[in-house]
Amino acid sequence: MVKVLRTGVYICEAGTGAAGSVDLRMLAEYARELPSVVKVVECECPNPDPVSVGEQIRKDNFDRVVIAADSPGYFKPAFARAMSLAGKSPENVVLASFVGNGAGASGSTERAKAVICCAVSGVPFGLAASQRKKSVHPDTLVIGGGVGGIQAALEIAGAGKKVYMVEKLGTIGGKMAMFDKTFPTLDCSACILTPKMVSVGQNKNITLWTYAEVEGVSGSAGNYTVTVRKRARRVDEAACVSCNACSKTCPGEAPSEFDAGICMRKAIYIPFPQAVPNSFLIDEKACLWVTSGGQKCGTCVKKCAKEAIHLNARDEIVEITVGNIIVATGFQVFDAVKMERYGYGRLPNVITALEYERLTNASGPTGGNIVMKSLKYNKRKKVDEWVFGPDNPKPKNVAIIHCIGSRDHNHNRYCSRVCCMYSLKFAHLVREKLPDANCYEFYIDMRAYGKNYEEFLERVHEEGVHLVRGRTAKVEEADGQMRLKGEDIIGGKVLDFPVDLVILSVGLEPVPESEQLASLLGIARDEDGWYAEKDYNADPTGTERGGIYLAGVCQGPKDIPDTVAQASEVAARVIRSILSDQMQDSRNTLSLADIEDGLRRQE
Amino acid sequence: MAVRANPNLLKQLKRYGADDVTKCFHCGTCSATCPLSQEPFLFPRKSMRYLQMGLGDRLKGNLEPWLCYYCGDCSDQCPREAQPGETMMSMRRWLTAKYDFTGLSMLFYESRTAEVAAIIVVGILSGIGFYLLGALSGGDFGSYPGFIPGHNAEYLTELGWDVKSVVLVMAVFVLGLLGINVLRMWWFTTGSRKDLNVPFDIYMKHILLCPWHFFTQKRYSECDKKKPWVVHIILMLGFVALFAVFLAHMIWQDDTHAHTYLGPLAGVMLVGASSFALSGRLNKTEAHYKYSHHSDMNFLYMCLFVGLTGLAQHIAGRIGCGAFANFMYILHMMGAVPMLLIQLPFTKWAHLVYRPHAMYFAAIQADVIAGREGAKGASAVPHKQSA
Amino acid sequence: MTTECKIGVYVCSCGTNIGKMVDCDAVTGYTKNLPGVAVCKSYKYMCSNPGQEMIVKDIQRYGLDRVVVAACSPRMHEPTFRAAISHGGLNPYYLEMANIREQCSWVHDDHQQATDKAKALTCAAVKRVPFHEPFDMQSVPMNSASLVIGGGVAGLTAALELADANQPVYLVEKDGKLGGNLARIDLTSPYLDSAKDLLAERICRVTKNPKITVMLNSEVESISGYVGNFKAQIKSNGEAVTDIEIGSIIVCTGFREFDASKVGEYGYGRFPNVVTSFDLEKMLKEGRVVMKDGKTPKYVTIINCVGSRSGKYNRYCSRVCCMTALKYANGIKSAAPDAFITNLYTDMNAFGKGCEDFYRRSAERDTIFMMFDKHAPPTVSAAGKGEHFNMLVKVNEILSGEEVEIPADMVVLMVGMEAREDSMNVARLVNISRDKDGWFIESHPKLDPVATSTDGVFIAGACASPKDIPDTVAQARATTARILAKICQGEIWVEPVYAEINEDLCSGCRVCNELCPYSAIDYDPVKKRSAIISVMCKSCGGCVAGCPSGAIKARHFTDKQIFEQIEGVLEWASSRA
Amino acid sequence: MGFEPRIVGFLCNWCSYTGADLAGTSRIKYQPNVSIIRVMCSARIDPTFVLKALSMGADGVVICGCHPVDCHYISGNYKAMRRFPLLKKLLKEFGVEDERVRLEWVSASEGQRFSEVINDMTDKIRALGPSKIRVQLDADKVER
Amino acid sequence: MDKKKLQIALYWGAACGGCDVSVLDTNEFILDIAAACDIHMWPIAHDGKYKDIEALEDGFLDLAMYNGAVRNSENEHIAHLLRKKSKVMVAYGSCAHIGGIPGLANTFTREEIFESAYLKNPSIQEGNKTVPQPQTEVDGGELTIPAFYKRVYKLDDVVDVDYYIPGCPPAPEQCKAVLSLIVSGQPLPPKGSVVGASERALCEDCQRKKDEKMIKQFFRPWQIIQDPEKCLLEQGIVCAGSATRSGCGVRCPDSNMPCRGCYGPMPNVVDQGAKIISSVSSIIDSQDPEEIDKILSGIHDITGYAYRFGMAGSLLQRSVR
Repeated sequence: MVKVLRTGVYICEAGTGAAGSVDLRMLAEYARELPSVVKVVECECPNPDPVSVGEQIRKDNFDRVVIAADSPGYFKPAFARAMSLAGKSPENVVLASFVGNGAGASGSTERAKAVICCAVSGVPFGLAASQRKKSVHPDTLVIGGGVGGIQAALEIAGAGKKVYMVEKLGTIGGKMAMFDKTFPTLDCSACILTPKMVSVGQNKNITLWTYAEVEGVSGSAGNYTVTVRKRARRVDEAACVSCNACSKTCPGEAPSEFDAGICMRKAIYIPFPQAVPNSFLIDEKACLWVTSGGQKCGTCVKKCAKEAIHLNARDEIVEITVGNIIVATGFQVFDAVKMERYGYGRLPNVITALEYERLTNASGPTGGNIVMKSLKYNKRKKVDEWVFGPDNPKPKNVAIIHCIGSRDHNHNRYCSRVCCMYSLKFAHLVREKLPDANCYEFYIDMRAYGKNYEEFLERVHEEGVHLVRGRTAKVEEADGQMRLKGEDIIGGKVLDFPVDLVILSVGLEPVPESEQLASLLGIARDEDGWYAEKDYNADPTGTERGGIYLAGVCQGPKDIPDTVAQASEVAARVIRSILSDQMQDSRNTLSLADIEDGLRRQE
Repeated sequence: MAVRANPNLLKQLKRYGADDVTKCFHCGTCSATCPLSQEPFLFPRKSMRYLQMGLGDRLKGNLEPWLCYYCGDCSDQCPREAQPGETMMSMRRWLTAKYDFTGLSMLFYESRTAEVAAIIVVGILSGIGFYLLGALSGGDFGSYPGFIPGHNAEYLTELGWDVKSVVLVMAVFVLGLLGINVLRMWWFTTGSRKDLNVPFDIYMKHILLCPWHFFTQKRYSECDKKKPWVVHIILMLGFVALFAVFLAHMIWQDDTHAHTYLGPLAGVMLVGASSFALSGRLNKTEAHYKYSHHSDMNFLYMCLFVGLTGLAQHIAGRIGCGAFANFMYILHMMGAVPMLLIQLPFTKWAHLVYRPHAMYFAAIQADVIAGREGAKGASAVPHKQSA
Repeated sequence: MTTECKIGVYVCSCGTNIGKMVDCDAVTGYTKNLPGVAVCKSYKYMCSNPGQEMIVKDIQRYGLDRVVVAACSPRMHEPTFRAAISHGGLNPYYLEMANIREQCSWVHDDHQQATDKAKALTCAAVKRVPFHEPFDMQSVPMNSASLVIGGGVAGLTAALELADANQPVYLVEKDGKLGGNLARIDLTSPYLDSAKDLLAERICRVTKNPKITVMLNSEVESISGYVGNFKAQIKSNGEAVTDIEIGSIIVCTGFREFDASKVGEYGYGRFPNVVTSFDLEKMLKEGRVVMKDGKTPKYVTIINCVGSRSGKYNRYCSRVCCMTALKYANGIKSAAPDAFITNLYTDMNAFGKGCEDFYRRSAERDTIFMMFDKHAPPTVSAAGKGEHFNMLVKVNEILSGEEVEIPADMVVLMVGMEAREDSMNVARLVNISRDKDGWFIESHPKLDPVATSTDGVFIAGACASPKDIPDTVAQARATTARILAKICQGEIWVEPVYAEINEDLCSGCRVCNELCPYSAIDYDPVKKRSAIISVMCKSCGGCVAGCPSGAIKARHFTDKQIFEQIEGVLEWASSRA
Repeated sequence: MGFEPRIVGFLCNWCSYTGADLAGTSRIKYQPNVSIIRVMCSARIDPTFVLKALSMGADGVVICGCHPVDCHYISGNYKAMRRFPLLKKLLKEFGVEDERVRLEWVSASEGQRFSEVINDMTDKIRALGPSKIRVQLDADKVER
Repeated sequence: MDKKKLQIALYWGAACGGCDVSVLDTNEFILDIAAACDIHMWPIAHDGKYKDIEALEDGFLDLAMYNGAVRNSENEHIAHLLRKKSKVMVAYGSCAHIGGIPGLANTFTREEIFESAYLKNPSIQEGNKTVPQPQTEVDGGELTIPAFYKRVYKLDDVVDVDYYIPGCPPAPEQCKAVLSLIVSGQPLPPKGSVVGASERALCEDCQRKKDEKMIKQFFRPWQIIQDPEKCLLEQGIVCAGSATRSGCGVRCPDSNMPCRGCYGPMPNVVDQGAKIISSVSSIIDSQDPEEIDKILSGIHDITGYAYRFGMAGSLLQRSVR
């Protein structure tokens, strides 16, 4: 016969930030009724003293202690010490973590009760909180056509299963397609990505809808009905041969999204030459025909020998049924205008990381020459504009400033994880392409944590890049010369020196649509706006909702290998569910009674 | 020379208001943002570093906290909400306590009760004193300004008391205290530093900086934000004006001009500036008003109190409410004396002495260092780390 | 051979894309007379339906057995035309494309020269195509069982993932219990969740799952075969040998910790109260954060990057230590609330979700962080007599520029991760490579981080490079994606374009063996011949060019085909000369 | 018309051929003297191909592969990198001018670079004049 | 003459004579040949005159074995003559097969060779500028010597060849085997075949142990003490064995010398030298261009390694300088 362990439950109020919605009083009442619980202690101290807690344990003769809190791990060592001081086994300190087990959101008191219940029974929450199995529709929807989405779609299609891929823009490829080189190997982004893009386009198991958006989701795990709006490209994808005849005469212009806005594209355009689908589309905001209500222009139609252009095409709404949904919506970069002191948007030669990627990319508007902007007369608008040109003067001093919008409580608190390394890559490219230029990196912590990253850091350092610890404070212009002010912490100086080109290593942010999509899908977002995973350690790509998974940066900043690994992971889970034709239902539908049931089954 | 890290300094400084300093992760934004932070005095980051690590000696010999006027830009821009501006403020409080050899300053700063109690005790004592002074000199509590000592000086002289000598005793006491503390400050920051070895002529060269900074607060005006400077200078000029009124009253016995015009003006300045600052602090309107130590609040309350009672005394006197004017006068003195005896030498107000001296010493140090290092380029380029 | 072929040549003018610069009629006129050409036509859009139908009809009408399409890049439309001729009844590999758009009409501006070049390219295709051979997609069976080497969190996760998909798994663990390095850990960073719960759940599910055969105290003795068809011998408890057949192998052998006693300056082993992170983990778990004399430490210094980011030891960053150090700072704060905790770091790697917050929270709890240059690490020495603490840590603190002495009762060394001492054996066993630090090398560091150059062998977790738990779990599951995909297909399909060794010509010199990055070349020591495992070949052709005996053939890129192409592009030119 | 060199290009499928295609899609002009033969990887390029092209009358041969570390096949380009210097040594013995045979790294995004390589090579060979190999081999048959 | 006997002729072109000796080296088998054949010409053993051959009917000879390369007009003349008079023409030995050692002269022009042999040679008396001329006027008459060609040809460059027997010289056993076959009257292999050699490379017969190959440094044979059990290439010695037909009996590697490639390229190989450089450089163990260059600097005289025997038979055949 197993000895009943006298259990003391400590409900700690301190640090109950996110779970402020948990009713601690009700929780205490509930806990008191649980078997083997001899006492519930409500503990307010943020730093309980092990000695006094130990005395209490000895007094009450607890054999086991359950710490229930938002993040009870903060108190665990104190309790372990208290147990050992009281002569009890420190092994018997059990954590009941609200946040770790999904009791951070609303309706959390019930969940918190379940968490305590599991902890008191000594059963991991994940085991008890298992859901009913449901059968699975074999098709899958992938939202987002960046490298994460591509990887996931190809893996699933490789298993012979049908995949729908919905991409917001006119081409798949995402941000990675814009990059020049990838760190730390410096291999060319296009070389490794475009073959995958082409495979997506050619795979018969993948239905690719670009320029499309998810408009509605209904149903439940294993069987979701999704409404997709296929926005009118106005150019027939199948017929277009990307001959470029149409865009030559097109009068409409807009900043090129693919070139991060550093040059213009036409209203009828192909995002980039290797776009998949390799077809033009019309930007209705810039198209004269559309904006004039069909009154003006329309020259492109005449130019198209394949008669592929249908200016009056309409959006199409399609409805599909899928068993699994993979969210791989990626990120947008921080809007550097918000940090006024760096002068982005005001000073022409302060540019963001993505702009630099295009600037240094051989297929970018300057053919890969790193140059400064110069004033050029725009005939159409009849104004002087600051633009990049392949033959513009080259900068002599280039400053790269890390952590723009990241690690900053005024903006995004989190670290964007990739900026240090991409900044080092930028510096390397500066040194490589402009051997005479000085290149400065201003950083706070150099986060070179991945495989071969540290080696890359040292290589860049050896190449003569000045690594300056200290994020700079401001960029100012006087007499046509930009000056940068910052502290060189290790050198013990305040710097004030001339720079010609400033690259802001902007952080990663959730895409603006993420809020809407989260509510469509019924999944949670964390306080920074990233989609919330089900369990940080155990289930970094799952959501509380069954059959909906996260891949890549939409769950939190990530570099390419980590994104790809996650994408393969979710693909694995999708294939698994289809193969076994069963999947767990959404966890957020579990009631306390369900979990108590589950506990009984475990025992 | 190696220095020893000390965990207690941080604990101590927390009592002076440095609550957030551990949040700082040293990105350098603050030092570079600050227009006042120039070589060889780079702050606030480095001072914060000393504080985090508990390098008390480094901090004690540090002039940098005084070079900061707390415009709050650094706190606004700090990515970690480590409140560098407030930390500098705390360090000024701590330094004031350190300079004070009596230990009273430390007591007042570390204990709100102690400061309040001291103010109340001195206030009550001085209230009783001034009442007695007025009453004993035969002043009629209903007549104004007749009740006020000095308006019937003859009687006092007969008593063997001279108001001037009372004032003189007080002044010697306060100035003596401050003088000793300034000397201590000099010793901590400049005198004891063997590496400096300042020649006498450099001391003379910059001596005028002290009054210059005292009166103009020129340096405050160099902050990017100008409003705090304006508020501060109004407050400061209010005190100067009051002091002028006082001097005029005491030395030249000229009551009419000073009292009629300058007094009310000073009162209005004082009341205006201090109530602006107080409301700012209560509503936490600006970065430098977000965090208030009890010494800040006490000082502002006292300023407001002294200003308001002074004004009330004046107006009441004008409209002929003599008793009320005299009552206000007593209250006024109950505020003014503790300010002079407690806050001026020991707490918040002491900065009026330390800050100009800090500018002075800083100029001396900068001069010495610049002279030693020769013509070092002004616009520094980042140094290169060892690979 | 040439004369036997009936070649159909189709020149696309791609609207005006080609036609504007290249005189397509001149190209057809020239091509028509080349030997073997049965029909030659020009059309506006070959890729359009009518264009494709034209080819299909011609195949039947003229009895064509080879087709050349001179149009855009084969990267664009080769699949299209392959499908078309296959529809017409020809083997899809009987097609050859001449790229006269991207590499001709679009890049030149002289009509005559562009037309000449188009002729040359078409001629090359016409000369090459008779030597094309027919191929069919090939397949080998896929054994649905998998072998997971290593029973840590990665191994458990991977095994569960496969078993939940109803596939048999053999989980081989060297130790007597499951859990690996994670079993030594109490709390996880940055949310301080219980590692025990995480592991207990997994171990429980693994042991209960009938699809998983757990083999404790076991090691893989030998492995042979190739993707989908491996055979392995498992030795359990030092003797019993089990033979298993599996289709895939997942290697998750994890890491070992750096040996802190290598770093003399830190006095590990010399001072009793210098402990490693793993020692402290145990102390925290057992609730005895005390010094050797039983007293509670008043000063604790945590030193990061022990053995990592170092010129002397390991160059790389171990990725998890910073957050683990913060975990310890919080743990010590909790267990010994009065302790003064300093953390000496080089760069604070708080890059993961929630990590930056954790860093700040730790700072708010009065952990004092001091930064040192990674090339000038701190030193630990005994405290002087009469001091109230027992050690002094000296560090050149670079944020203040001061030499700082830190009193310490306990020093915690955050030891980095290293490749396991047996990683070389494992690498040999499963035929994968290791980098200079001993970590297993992935197939592609960016786009294929869990596959290896050997098909069917996957790596997950910290055996490939230091990794935290979420990344390990993600990788572990990721490995199963391709395994499950192949199981779904039931067999492994191989592109027929691969290299093959002509056994009659191979003399077993073994020059090619090292040339294959995918270990697809297998040497048979008995027959003294090398052979290519076609399923593993990725058709780069490196071995073909390297084979001194000319015994290796690159299917669809044979020497002969390329010689013909060379002659083709030059023939037209030389006839002009 | 003056001398127009005939250049044979061997391009790897994943980087350089794609890069050459990109030059096309980007309409970057270059001289029409190069004819491209696609191979899967620069490792496939047997020195025999180069000799064959020269003996068939090519005035120049250019081999293009992925930049080091970029190889689609992990290390194929290193094989080309190793073979090339030995081939060049051999060609020197045969009296083939240095400019006639080149190894260049061209990535999939370097359409511009590809065109520059071709233009540069064409210009240099044009200045050098026609290759004598084919002419002499033909002449050798007639005149001993 | 017994018509039943095979009518054969052997000729020695631009060669060292080793090939002729190799036929002698079949020892007592030579008696069987003599019994089975009528030998019309065999410079080392039988005194046949050109005019005797010229006198034969076309196609009279059953077999002509030509050894040596074609260096001068006399070589070519006899090659044509023998071709005309014989049913089967065999290129015997490396020189006839692929140019052989004489072929290496194709690295130089005729003028360079003359200069070196007749003008700059230390044995030439100072001032002597005598250079051989095809025609020389002597006492009103004209003397001719065979014209020295501007390059060396292999035999099939000038005449149609039916079979090739490679080797420098061909191994006597191989010679014996081929001759036995012909004498036996069994059906002959298809025209153009290489006979008397294996279809596989020398490594097939080489008994040294072979492993995976990665080379960090190249050596010449005398620079290291060899491991007699281990593949020479693995030891850094450039051995052409893997690119060369076997059939020689592994004479060189068995004597601790690397194979030089005299048996010529493998059946599928167009250019033996290209294959040698391709394979040898493929297995260099480095990814760093500078290190690769350093390693390659250990290979001296690349032409000598790649084309010791095969230059005239290679794709480029000759230097174009």
